[in-house]
Amino acid sequence: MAEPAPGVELRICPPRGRIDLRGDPADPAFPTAVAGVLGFELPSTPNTSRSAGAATVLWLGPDAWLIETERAMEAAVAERLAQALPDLHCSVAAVGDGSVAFSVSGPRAADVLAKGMTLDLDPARFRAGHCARSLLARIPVLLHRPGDDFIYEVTAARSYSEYALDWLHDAALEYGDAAGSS
Amino acid sequence: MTGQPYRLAEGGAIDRSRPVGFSFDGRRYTGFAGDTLASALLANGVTLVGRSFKYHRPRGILSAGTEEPNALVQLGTGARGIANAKATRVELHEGLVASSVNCWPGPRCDLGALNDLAHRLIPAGFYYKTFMWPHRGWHFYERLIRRMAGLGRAPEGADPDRYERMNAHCDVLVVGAGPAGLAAARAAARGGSRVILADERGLPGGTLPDAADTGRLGETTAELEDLDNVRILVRTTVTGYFDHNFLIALERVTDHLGPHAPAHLPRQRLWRIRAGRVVLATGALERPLVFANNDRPGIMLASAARAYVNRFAVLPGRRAVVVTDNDSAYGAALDLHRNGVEIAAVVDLRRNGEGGKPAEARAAGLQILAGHAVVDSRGRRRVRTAHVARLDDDGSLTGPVRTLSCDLIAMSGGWNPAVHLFSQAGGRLRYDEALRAFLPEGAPQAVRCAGAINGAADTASCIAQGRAAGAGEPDDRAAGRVEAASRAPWAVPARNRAGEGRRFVDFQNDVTSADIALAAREGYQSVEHLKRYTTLGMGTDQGKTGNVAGLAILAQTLGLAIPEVGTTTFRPPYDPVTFGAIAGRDVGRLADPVRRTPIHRWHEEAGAVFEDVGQWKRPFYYPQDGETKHGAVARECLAVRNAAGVMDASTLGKILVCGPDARALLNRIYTNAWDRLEAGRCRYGLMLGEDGMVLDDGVTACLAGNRFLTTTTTGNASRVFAWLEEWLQTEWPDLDVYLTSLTEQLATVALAGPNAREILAALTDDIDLEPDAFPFMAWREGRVAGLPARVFRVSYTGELSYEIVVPAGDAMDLWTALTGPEHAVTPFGTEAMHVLRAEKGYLMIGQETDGTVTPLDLDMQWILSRKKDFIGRRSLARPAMRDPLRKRLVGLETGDPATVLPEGAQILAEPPSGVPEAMIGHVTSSYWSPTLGRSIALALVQGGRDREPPTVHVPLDDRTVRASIRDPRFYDPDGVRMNG
Amino acid sequence: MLLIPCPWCGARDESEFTCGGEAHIRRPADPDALDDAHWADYLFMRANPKGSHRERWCHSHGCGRWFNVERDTVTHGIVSVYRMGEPPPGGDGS
Amino acid sequence: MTRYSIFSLARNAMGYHRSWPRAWRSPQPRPSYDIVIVGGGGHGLATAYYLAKEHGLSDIAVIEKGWLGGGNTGRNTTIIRSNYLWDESAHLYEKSLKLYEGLSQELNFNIMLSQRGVLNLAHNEHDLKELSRRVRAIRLNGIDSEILDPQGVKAEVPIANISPSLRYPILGASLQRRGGIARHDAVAWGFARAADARGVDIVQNCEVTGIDIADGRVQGLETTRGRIAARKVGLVAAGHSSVLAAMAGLRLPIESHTLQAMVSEPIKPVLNSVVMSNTVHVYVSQSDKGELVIGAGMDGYNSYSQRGSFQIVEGQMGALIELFPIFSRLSLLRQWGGIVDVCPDASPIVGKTPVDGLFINCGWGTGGFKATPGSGWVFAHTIARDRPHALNAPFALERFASGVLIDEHGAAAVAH
Ligand SMILES: Cc1cc2nc3c(=O)[nH]c(=O)nc-3n(C[C@H](O)[C@H](O)[C@H](O)COP(=O)(O)OP(=O)(O)OC[C@H]3O[C@@H](n4cnc5c(N)ncnc54)[C@H](O)[C@@H]3O)c2cc1C
Ligand SMILES: NC(=O)c1ccc[n+]([C@@H]2O[C@H](COP(=O)([O-])OP(=O)(O)OC[C@H]3O[C@@H](n4cnc5c(N)ncnc54)[C@H](O)[C@@H]3O)[C@@H](O)[C@H]2O)c1
Ligand SMILES: Cc1cc2nc3c(=O)[nH]c(=O)nc-3n(C[C@H](O)[C@H](O)[C@H](O)COP(=O)(O)O)c2cc1C
Ligand SMILES: [Zn+2]
Repeated sequence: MAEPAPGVELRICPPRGRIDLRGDPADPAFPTAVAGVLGFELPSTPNTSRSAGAATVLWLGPDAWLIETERAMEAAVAERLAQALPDLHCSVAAVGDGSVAFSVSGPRAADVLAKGMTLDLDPARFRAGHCARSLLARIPVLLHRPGDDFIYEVTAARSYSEYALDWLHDAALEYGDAAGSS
Repeated sequence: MTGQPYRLAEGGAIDRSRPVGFSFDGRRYTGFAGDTLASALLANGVTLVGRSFKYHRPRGILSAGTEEPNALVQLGTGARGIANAKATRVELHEGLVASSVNCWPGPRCDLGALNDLAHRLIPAGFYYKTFMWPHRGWHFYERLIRRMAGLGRAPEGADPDRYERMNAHCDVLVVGAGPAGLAAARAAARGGSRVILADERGLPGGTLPDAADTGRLGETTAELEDLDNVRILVRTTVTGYFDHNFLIALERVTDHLGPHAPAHLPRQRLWRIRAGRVVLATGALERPLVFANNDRPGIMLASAARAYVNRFAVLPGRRAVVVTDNDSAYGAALDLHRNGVEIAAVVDLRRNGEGGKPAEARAAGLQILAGHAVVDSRGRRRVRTAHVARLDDDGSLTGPVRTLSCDLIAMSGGWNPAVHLFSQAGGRLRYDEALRAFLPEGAPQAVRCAGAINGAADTASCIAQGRAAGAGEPDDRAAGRVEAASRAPWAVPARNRAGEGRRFVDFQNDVTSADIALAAREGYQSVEHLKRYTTLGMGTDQGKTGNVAGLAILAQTLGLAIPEVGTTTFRPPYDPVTFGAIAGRDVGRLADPVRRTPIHRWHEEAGAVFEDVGQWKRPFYYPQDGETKHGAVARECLAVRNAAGVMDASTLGKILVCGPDARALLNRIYTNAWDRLEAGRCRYGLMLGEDGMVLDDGVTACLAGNRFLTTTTTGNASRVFAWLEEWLQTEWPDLDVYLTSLTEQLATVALAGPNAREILAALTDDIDLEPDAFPFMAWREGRVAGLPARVFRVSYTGELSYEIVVPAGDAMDLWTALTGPEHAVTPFGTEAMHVLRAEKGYLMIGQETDGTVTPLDLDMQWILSRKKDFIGRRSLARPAMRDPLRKRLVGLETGDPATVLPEGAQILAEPPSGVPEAMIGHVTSSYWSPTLGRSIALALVQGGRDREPPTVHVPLDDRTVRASIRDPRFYDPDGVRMNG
Repeated sequence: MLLIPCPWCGARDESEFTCGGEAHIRRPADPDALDDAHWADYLFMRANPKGSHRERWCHSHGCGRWFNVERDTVTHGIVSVYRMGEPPPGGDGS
Repeated sequence: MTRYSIFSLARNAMGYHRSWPRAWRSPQPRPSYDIVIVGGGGHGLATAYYLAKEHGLSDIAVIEKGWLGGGNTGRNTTIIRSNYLWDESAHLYEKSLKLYEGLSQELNFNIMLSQRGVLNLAHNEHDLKELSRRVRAIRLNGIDSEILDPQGVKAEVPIANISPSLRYPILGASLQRRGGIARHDAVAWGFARAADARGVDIVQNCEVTGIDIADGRVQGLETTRGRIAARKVGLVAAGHSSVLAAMAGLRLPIESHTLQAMVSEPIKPVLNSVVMSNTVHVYVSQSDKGELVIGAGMDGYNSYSQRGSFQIVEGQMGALIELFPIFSRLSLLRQWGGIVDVCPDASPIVGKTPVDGLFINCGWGTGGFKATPGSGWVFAHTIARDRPHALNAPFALERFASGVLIDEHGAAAVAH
């Protein structure tokens, strides 16, 4: 029997900047100040992301967001946020080193993830701009679908990243796993 | 014919152009693609397939499906062996190797059959009544009995195959792709729902007896296959129905391909399905009749006989007696007849063999013996004769017994709707007198039933019910029901009082109607007692064919109505599930996640031995050139004491605590006070559970006014984070604090030893390391080795020590700089760290503490604030916590300095005098101290350091060691070194 | 396998959650005012009913929020879900 | 009581087993008893038996809401051992094991006690230290226990995978040779038959729905078969203890959780010991019938449903296959759950309650089958004498207020 056509492509995403942002969305000053820095509003719908320019913000919880930026921008954005929010009760922490993102793409991408995730990954439900923290196998991850195409980003804690990649490759075996890590 | 004497020349759904060679019990045979092992064996005239569990009775093939109790085989060999495969479910592939189970030397002649001769001595539950003499005799008997245990054999090696698990979601899950299921799937799909349709067979179409209808179903199947919103899973048994419409299904992906399976595919896949609604269209399973010697090879279910001729073009026999208590077997009789099987008679237990079906049979020239029963059979390896007698209205036998010669008895004792999954879902069953069956009634979950599972017997009503269920339309479950015989006895009476000729109810476990009566007589009258006393329904088939007859016979014996007796509990799985498939890929390399620090590679290359701490891999020690563990640890310790060492402490938990109420939170969580900790300073903290027991410890630094960085132990990192969050969210939502875990973001390297300052000085130019400028328990920000870092002057080793914290991405650079040859720094592992801290008398969470130790027990009153409340404080006020006899932490010094006590050694006040000894404590930590050149130990001992006299005794395997209690600080008790 | 409706994220699989036991047990404001027996009540004694049970769950592998669930301990049916600090829909949260 | 023996079996075989007497009567409940035991599990039946036998009492009823032995007694993995860490537990469980060793003869009912040895595996340094502590304590309590290295494990359990490259390798084990398994149903039936023979009324299908208390003293019970007066009442309802306590206005430090177990298809003998692992959460033995009897962890939420979550089974299977690679191709035949009554310190409560004449025996959680005879023995003593025996005195309800808990979490980290 012929080798199956590559149905999945796995890639390690280049390092990126990440900022863990906490604050009270009910205090109007907070979202306003953040929007002032980012140039757009924080997503308030659970499990969605919003992005513009070089920044993407993912909803993590009712008072928690993850801001993704270019690697080189992390410190600067964190600094600007901290300055924009001086008197507010909030928390800004650079966490870009703490995790590694993988991109899982191709026609069988969702199937590879579904082997380890209980989220409903139906493209009509987990739509572009959706994100969710959940478990992949036994690893806590953040899943994000940035656009309409079948590209998913899986962000795992740094200590789990080798295992996570190993797991993903193994899961992709049956669909043909193009390109190893890059 | 290719040596398949019982194969028809045409018909059936097999592919005669593809002969398939296989072997059974060492002999080679040929079947066709599309055969099951059972159909291929029958085609070759093999009827004796194995032996039963208890009596080792010769057994053949009873059914054509999942319900098979008899035809179990050992499949494959070596590491790929499979025990107890159902021949009726094994799809034939080239090179298949199978053999009988539970017989020696073989199924034709089996020594175990001695049990059959002794059967009178070993009725149900006999083992409870004997083997009790002499007193310990059971040890001996058990060994003999265990030899008889089990059916098939476990494989001989690790499993070479892969298994997958897959999560799936759907709006409608349809179980069963017979007429009802296909109709349900189509209706649901047309309505736009996401549908999964699963069937255990290789093709959709169900058990439809009539080939003509199969074509129409083919159209439905084709339509479904074209739809994007439908996923059809074949060879997929839905086998467990759990809470909140979660179901599991086992897909046999490559089992049917044997050695030709493509390597990239898993052997099996376990589906984990979350369904909005479930439609169960699982059909019905035919029941055997209970008569004497109803278990011989060649006696099979009528529906099975029919399936073998129609589907597989196999004659299950050449001359058949068909015996039934309902109409359905007439179809089988006619199909057998049409295909050339001589029908010796259709024996109908019902008085009047009238109605459409019998008339059709009569018109075809079949002899019908209405009001008769098969009462016995003869034939060893294959049935030879059926014995038929008249059955009276009152259920007794009258008149002469006629002997009909035959090589097949096709029987039907009615139908059991396949309500297993429905019942697993929590659904209630109702006994239907007319149908003599348990039918689905109300269910607490979103589940509907359609087709034969509701008692519908004709295809049209099955389809109608399926359509309605799929579309979510009103339920007409009553449609299409055909009443079975009402008064036929559940067990045909025995011919004589002696009860000769056992009447089997559970074929696999050899449970007879007499066993059921015996259980009832002895008081095992609940159906659950019956099951456990007789093992009825406890075999690999879980009583799919026998259970209802069994409980009916119990009801009859007790004079109760069947619903009063009820069924036993239906449990997952519906059909056995491979362990490997349940584990999926959580085995071997992927068995559990491995967590690695950013410096892991370096440790590996340096030859570190790793220790598992939770999921982390931590360097335990770094042996050099053949060093033993002892040697390496001693070298590492001395290096720290005399020069400098570095340790990867990145696994420690780190939590950013920030907000106006951060101090308030720390005050409530930790036992000590945090009001006055200034930016730039650190403090050690201890936290308790609300029960007063020590939970965790660690250092917290004030980063700025209300920003703190708290560290936790490695093992408790996530637990402590969760603990703080829980209090904040559930009890103290008024506190304005945000927590962020920085465990993964920050890496920590501990640099310890008298040379530490000097080394660090060489690597930083913007941190003033002078003791006055940077005292013990302070922290500074700056660049170390050119990297932005926070340096904490804390010490767990008792030496001058700095913990350098950098973003994880910089950790390798930092480590490389520190371990550069110019610094002569020795990497040390967790074991050296344990020794060094024990020399200082520092506690280690999880070693000195075990969830039963309070700070009072650790003589840590100094850390308990008196000015505030904190979690666990009130519990410490219970009188028992201050009991002077509680075990408290001490140092222990052995009389002989060379003796290292084993950790966990128990401590006695007096030399041992005979068990039971009164133990007064145990050794919590114990090491050879290379620094002191002697052994040291920490222990928890009643009375602690107040104990008089301070001498205790530690019994070891071969001797007892005397030791004396002392201050646990063995080394530098005043902390001169780390403060310096 | 429970399907638990997180008040923020919607229905998610049980594996993402942690159960925190009986809800509405308040930490005594002044622990010293309690005698040992009453303190033990707070620490250890639980209603453990057969039937409707109000309990705390945390969406620990999701949004991280704690919330309350009213669940039947026999059928496992979830009757209601409400956020921390909110009164139980059925009333009487004491 | 007709004595069971090979001779009676042979004699009855000649009569086609038509004249075996009932193992126990099925009496109507009388309006009043001296002592009523609520709960016809092993512990309740043993209590009744020892009340009759050791204390000469006979006006006793056991009230069971379903069929006797149908609670946890009928659904546990049957592991018996006495290798407990703390003295209090060791003494109680050892008493029980000693009673077990003579139980078949005492009850004249073969409970098939199979002392094939129980191994507790260690998978990391911490486990090894715990093991050392435990084994030493146990031995000093006069109970047999030994430590095995990986080769020793292999010698006892040839199919175990002792490869050091396992994710959680087997680094060693403790072994209690006198530990083993017994036929769980037979324990219930044997006690029932022997208690019945001593005049105890065992009333099945009778649910206690209320407890009458007047003047701080128990007066009797409301049941689905009418009111039953009693001078003393012992509650032995395992998973339902809180429900019964609530009828007496008491709250217990107990939560009820589902604990799951399962069996494989029967296979020829491959495993001759009981193997347990706290760290990877699995325990397994092979029954005399050939099925592997496997225990899993406890569900994390309160439940009275006897149904658990499948993820528990999945986790446990991975661990099982790691330890025993040849099990991978075997099949799961049946899985089920029981409702276990878990105490905060993983130790039982056996003693008096604040209500006069009302006694309680519960909290055995995941590990009380091994305690069945011992628990019945001390509880009978407590009820008959109105004060605990020295063996169960430490297990009083009051310990939760005093704080003198007997924390056996180490021993019970894995449910067994
Ligand atoms: C899956 C599983 C595995 C286990 N494995 C082990 C093991 O390997 N080793 C071990 O030692 N222990 C094990 N245990 C624990 C052990 O089974 C129990 O601790 C022990 O059987 C408890 O016995 P019991 O007689 O107290 O309770 P049960 O047998 O549960 O009896 C209590 C009885 O009370 C009845 N009852 C309840 N309410 C009422 C009422 N209102 N009126 C009348 N009757 C009532 C119940 O119907 C029940 O029959 C396991 C438990 C489970 C669930
Ligand atoms: N009394 C009678 O005469 C009688 C009795 C039974 C069936 N029938 C006939 O059989 C047909 C019944 O139609 P139907 O659609 O209700 O049933 P069916 O038997 O045709 O189809 C049920 C299908 O479900 C599959 N199945 C069962 N349990 C399963 C599980 N757990 N997982 C996956 N697949 C599973 C079966 O293998 C089968 O393919 C009708 O044509 C009817 O006439 C007649
Ligand atoms: C030690 C032990 C062995 C068992 N062996 C079998 C078995 O061989 N076959 C079987 O079907 N069930 C077996 N069971 C499970 C019982 O059928 C049943 O599921 C269990 O007692 C729980 O009862 P329930 O399922 O009726 O609720 C066994 C149970 C135990 C406790
Ligand atoms: Zn959530």
